[in-house]
Amino acid sequence: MATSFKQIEEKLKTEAAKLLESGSVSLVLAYGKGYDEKHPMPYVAKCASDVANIVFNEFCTYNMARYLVRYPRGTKIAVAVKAADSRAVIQLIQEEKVKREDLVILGIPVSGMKNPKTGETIDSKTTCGLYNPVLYDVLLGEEVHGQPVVSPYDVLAGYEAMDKDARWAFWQKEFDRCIRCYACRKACPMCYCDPCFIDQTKPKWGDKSPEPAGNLMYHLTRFHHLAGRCIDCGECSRACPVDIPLYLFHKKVAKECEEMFGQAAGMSIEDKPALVNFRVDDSDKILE
Amino acid sequence: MLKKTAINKISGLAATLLEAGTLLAPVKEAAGFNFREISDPNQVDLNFHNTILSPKSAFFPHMEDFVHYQTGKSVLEATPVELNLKPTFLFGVRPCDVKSFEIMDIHFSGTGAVDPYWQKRREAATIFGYAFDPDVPARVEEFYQTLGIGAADPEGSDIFMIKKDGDLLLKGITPKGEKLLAGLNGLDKASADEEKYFEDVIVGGRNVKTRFTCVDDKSIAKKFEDLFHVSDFWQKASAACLSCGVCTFVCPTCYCFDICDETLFSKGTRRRVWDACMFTDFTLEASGHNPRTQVFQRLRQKINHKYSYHVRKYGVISCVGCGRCTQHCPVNIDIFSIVDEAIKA
Amino acid sequence: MSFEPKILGIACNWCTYTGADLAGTTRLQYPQNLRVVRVMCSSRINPSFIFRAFQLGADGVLVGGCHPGDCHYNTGNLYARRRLAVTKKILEFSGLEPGRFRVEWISASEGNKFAEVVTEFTEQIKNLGPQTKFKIEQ
Amino acid sequence: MSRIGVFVCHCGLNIAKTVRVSELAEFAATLPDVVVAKDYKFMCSTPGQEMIANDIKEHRLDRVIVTACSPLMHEQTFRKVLAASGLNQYLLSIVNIREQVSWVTHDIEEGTAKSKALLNGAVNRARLLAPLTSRVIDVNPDVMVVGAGIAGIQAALELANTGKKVYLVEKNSTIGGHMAQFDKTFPTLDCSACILTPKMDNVLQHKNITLMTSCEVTEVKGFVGNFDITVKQKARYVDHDKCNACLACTEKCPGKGVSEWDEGLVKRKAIYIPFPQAVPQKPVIDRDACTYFIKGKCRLCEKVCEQKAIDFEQQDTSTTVKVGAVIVATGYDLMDTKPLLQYGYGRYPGVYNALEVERLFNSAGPTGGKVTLRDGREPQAIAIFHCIGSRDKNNYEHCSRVCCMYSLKFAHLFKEKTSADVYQFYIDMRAAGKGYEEFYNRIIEEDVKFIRGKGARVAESADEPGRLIVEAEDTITGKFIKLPVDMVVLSPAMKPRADSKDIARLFNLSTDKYGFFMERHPKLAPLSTMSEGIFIAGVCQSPKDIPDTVAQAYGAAAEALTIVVKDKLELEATTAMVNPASCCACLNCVRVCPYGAPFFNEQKGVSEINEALCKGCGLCASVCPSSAIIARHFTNDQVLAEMEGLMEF
Repeated sequence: MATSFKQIEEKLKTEAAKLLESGSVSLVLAYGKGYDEKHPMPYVAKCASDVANIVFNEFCTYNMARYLVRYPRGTKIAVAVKAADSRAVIQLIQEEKVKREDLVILGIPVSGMKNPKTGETIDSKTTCGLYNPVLYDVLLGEEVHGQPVVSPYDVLAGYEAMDKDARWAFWQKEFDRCIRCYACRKACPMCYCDPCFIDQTKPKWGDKSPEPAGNLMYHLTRFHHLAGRCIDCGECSRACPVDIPLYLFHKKVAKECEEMFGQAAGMSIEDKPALVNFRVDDSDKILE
Repeated sequence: MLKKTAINKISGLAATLLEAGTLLAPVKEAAGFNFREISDPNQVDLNFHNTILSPKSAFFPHMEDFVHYQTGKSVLEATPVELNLKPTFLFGVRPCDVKSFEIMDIHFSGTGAVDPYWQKRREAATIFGYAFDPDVPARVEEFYQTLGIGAADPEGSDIFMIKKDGDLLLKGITPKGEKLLAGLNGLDKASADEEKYFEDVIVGGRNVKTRFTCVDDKSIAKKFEDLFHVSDFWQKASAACLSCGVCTFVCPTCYCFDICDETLFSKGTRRRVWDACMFTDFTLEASGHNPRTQVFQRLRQKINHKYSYHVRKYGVISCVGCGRCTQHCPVNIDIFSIVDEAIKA
Repeated sequence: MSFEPKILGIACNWCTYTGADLAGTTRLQYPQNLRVVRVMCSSRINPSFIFRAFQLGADGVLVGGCHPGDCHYNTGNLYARRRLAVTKKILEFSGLEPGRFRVEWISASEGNKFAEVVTEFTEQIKNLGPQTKFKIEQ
Repeated sequence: MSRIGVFVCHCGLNIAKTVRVSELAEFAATLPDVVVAKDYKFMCSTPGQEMIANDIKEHRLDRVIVTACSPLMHEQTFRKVLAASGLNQYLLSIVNIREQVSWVTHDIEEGTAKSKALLNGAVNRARLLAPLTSRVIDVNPDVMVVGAGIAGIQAALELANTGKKVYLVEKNSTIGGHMAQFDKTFPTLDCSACILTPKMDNVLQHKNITLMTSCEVTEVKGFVGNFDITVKQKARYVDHDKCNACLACTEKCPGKGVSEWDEGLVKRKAIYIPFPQAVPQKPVIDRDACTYFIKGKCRLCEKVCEQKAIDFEQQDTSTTVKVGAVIVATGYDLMDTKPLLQYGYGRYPGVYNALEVERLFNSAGPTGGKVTLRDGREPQAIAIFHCIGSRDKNNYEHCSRVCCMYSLKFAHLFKEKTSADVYQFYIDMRAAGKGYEEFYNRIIEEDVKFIRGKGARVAESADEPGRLIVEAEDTITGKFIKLPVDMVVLSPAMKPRADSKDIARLFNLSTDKYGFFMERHPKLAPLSTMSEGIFIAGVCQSPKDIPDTVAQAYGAAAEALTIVVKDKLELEATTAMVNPASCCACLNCVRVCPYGAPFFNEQKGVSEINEALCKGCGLCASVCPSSAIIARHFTNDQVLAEMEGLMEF
């Protein structure tokens, strides 16, 4: 029997209070009240009295790992993570953006989260689909038994089967809508570059204006920068105000990387990010 | 004179307008509704609450080309872009958005420095305002009423439209609107009952409830002035902020832009593109110095600009309560909740 | 007039560029559609170079590096292999014709291989026709 | 705005035959920023060079493009022209229209069109070229040699003989390495000690060699020409400055340790010298075997030492040595054959490994040079197994190269010293070396039995206790063989030292999958490594015999000399640098660099690049997601601009 949202919220509050009172962390990254029930917000609790504001419900989709890099190196942080979020934490540890010993990972085993914008249930179609955190110090509930039967890559089948011209037309239509608000990269826990390559003027990689060419350059390069690093939390797509299904492309790249390099992003802190690594016996077939 | 047409025959009206010029109207897209230039009258769809992007792009497009040039050639050989506009009909604009044009006018033409692109587009346009559906309550994100804007205020529109069951009632508000309306074929004359309904909706629109109670502009401005250095307040308010540009780009009153040169194969275009004060590089100076490196500084700037500086400088809040920023914020930051906090602080 | 594609080559200084020189020194003939950018190592190739090349109107892009294990910089091409493989997958999923991007390991002694690859690749691009998807129309 | 000069070379008819050179020059003149464009018969000739030099002055050129042959031919020539004209040499761009245009087409239309595109790309790139300066650094003239086996000894002696100061670091208490353990050397069968010990003595006596035994390198800082290397001197508990090598202590010592030199076949004292000819010939105390260290009392050695050289309080100490170059010659270990259960090594007393057998033959060895089994019997039948763990995909894929020959040597010595039947079980007989085939033929004639088949199994004989049964397939007859013997000799794979990965990390060397150090180029730079100023010699690079090892030692010494013979060293100018304003501290550069040039500056929170280590490959620039790394001379801007130029026409 899965732990209820309310129970998780209570446990989250208890743990947060304990950690903040003991001084073992200086902040807890969790969820707080928004302007209504259906719209909770990322929340940073900094003292025991903040804990009362913590909430957890099915709309708490945000990947709190996104906020880890905002604080100076060495800050002791407790972070509430769901399955994919924990993978982001692992990936950030791999990339040495945060240190394992500076973190208290509060794992949330959960299924049936809902997109606050659309109310749709979030599953392996738009995320990695895991229920239980991969890495945690405290698990705020019982593990959800039975992983999803559907692979997170099943959703790709239709797009992979498309004729290349149809696929091009599909993506053109999607990217054309892009307004370059950069919510995707800003919501992404792995996009911590400042400045982003696309903001550079020297070199100027692509046009700043929201035109097909610049949009294509921005998105394709971003997919490459996230190759082997994207942990498939789906935040980019949920953040997008014009509903570009970025998760599809990220999933495709993640799938290819997994097949080529035998390693999924954010599954083990021992791994090295796949694209800054190699094996002497990597096959040339991957280039075909 | 009040006229009417059946909403399911709206494509007829659209076709008429399309013949007379350029028509910009709500169109249903993957993510929701947006104002787009209409090529097929059937695209027009009034079955919307409000659009994702505000209609500001009708006058202040996301990209505006200024000059075409060739690299390596003299400046004198560059060709400025001239706007040759047909009459433009901006169709189905909600009252709060109509109000935004008035605020934007301050910046693009009201302070003496006239932006010719804005001006020309504005002059070419006839605005068809469209009351929020009186049968549908305001969305939780909306707070136009808080700022003194009614759900059916016709001011600022050339022609104002109200939905009544299956019909659309249209009334000329300005002489320009009246003249256009009189010349439009295919519209029926409305009944006296409908005339009364029209007026009732306008009055009723002023009583629509939104989340917050109305507060005086000046005292909000003062409050923010006092809060400027209370960084705790801003740190808290911005703790969740991702610093993306969604709120800015959907906002009807954000007018910041960047001017960039896009060149390829020695052909170049100097172009105006929307910018957002929430972007890290918005204030990046050529020296490399950036006065606003922190998220809280940027959010503080945004809110102060709208609710404090703007009031002090131009006497009006630069916000119309359309609620788009709240609705589309990836992390549900609610701008007026922050204002509310400030008032209580 | 028949279609004469524009092909961008990016070659590492130590192997493929030198191999291309050898093809010249031995007077091997191959089509003139390829224009080569010299970089020091195939690992220098930023994936965005490839995207940009197609946007600039390249009908095909050919990357040449040392054979794995023979990199002048020891391991550069081993990184390049992974990075370019991902680049290729991205191009393909975006809808670009798979045959337009190729990576070949050509050593400094393989002038004939260079000429063969260029000949064959040019032929392949001719068959694919002009690349219109990425190309920015002016 | 740049002022670009374009110089188009005809190269006689080499270019002019298939490229319309004057048309190319005219085309160049139409391109933005090109202020002068000329064509000339031979641009590399003296008049050609003078023309460029004059135009640089006359037209105040700040960029020069030479449209001619491959940059690999004449880039240096034209760089010198620029430098002599007061222009930074990196403001030159070469367009290769000979090797890559005129020589590969017969069609003048095609040739001219392609040349225009290439030239346009070069003009685009030239505008963005930046002047670069090489950094010049002082060079420390001293050299460190790590490992004092035959390779290290030879390299140290060579360098010392040229007058260079050498620090020879050895982790054991004596130098000599494996060669000191051998009895005879193949194929000449001369006595190993006879040829090695004079060299060991030379090392000790040489005024230019600082011998550092019982020492280990713990930290390497700096870069070519200027290494700061920290060396840990392990406590010996004997003050070697006071000790006069009377060795009275070793006689009295009651402690018992395992003799490494005798491969553990016998015991030695706790205070000991490894073998009689050890260098330095001064004892050390084995802490793990010393009665005092174990039980807290004894100190007999201290009592007998007239020099008062025993010092139980001695601690490990560290010193830092500054050198300009390093030779790593750390040698090898034999594979541990215990895990290969089928051969019974460690279980059956009759199974020996090759080094143990070397000691059995040696007159200074545990048996005084007599071949007897552990139970004192003389073996009647001996099987020698080749390729144990070598040429074996489950263990080490490589051939260990020396086993065939030393196995033949063993056979000869067995024949000489016993009346046993000797069987060789081999996969292939590899005798590639001067005199090796002849040696093989000689052994064949000595009534040694050769069975072409890998030794598969060793088992105890059920019938005759103490005897062993060896099993193999004779691949010539296809028969399965079972043979009773008394002794089995395993020739195990040579593998890198157990700590080779640590050494690699210290000196930033790369290793192959087993841990052998990687040379910079397998053919053309076999002794250099990817770390400038660090060289390798001997088996630490790959298995090899003594002649090859010694040859490498000479070579490595010469390589090291090429660095330390100079006072100053010019570093690459086309290095990478980090723009700290754009660095997002992802550390990708730190992770990928084969040379360890980028490092993370914790204080500033950004990566930085040690330009002395950078080779300019540009890998870091391409893995830098925020384009913070500038690969000088191949910057993102420059490459993008060139590409745009190439695709324009």
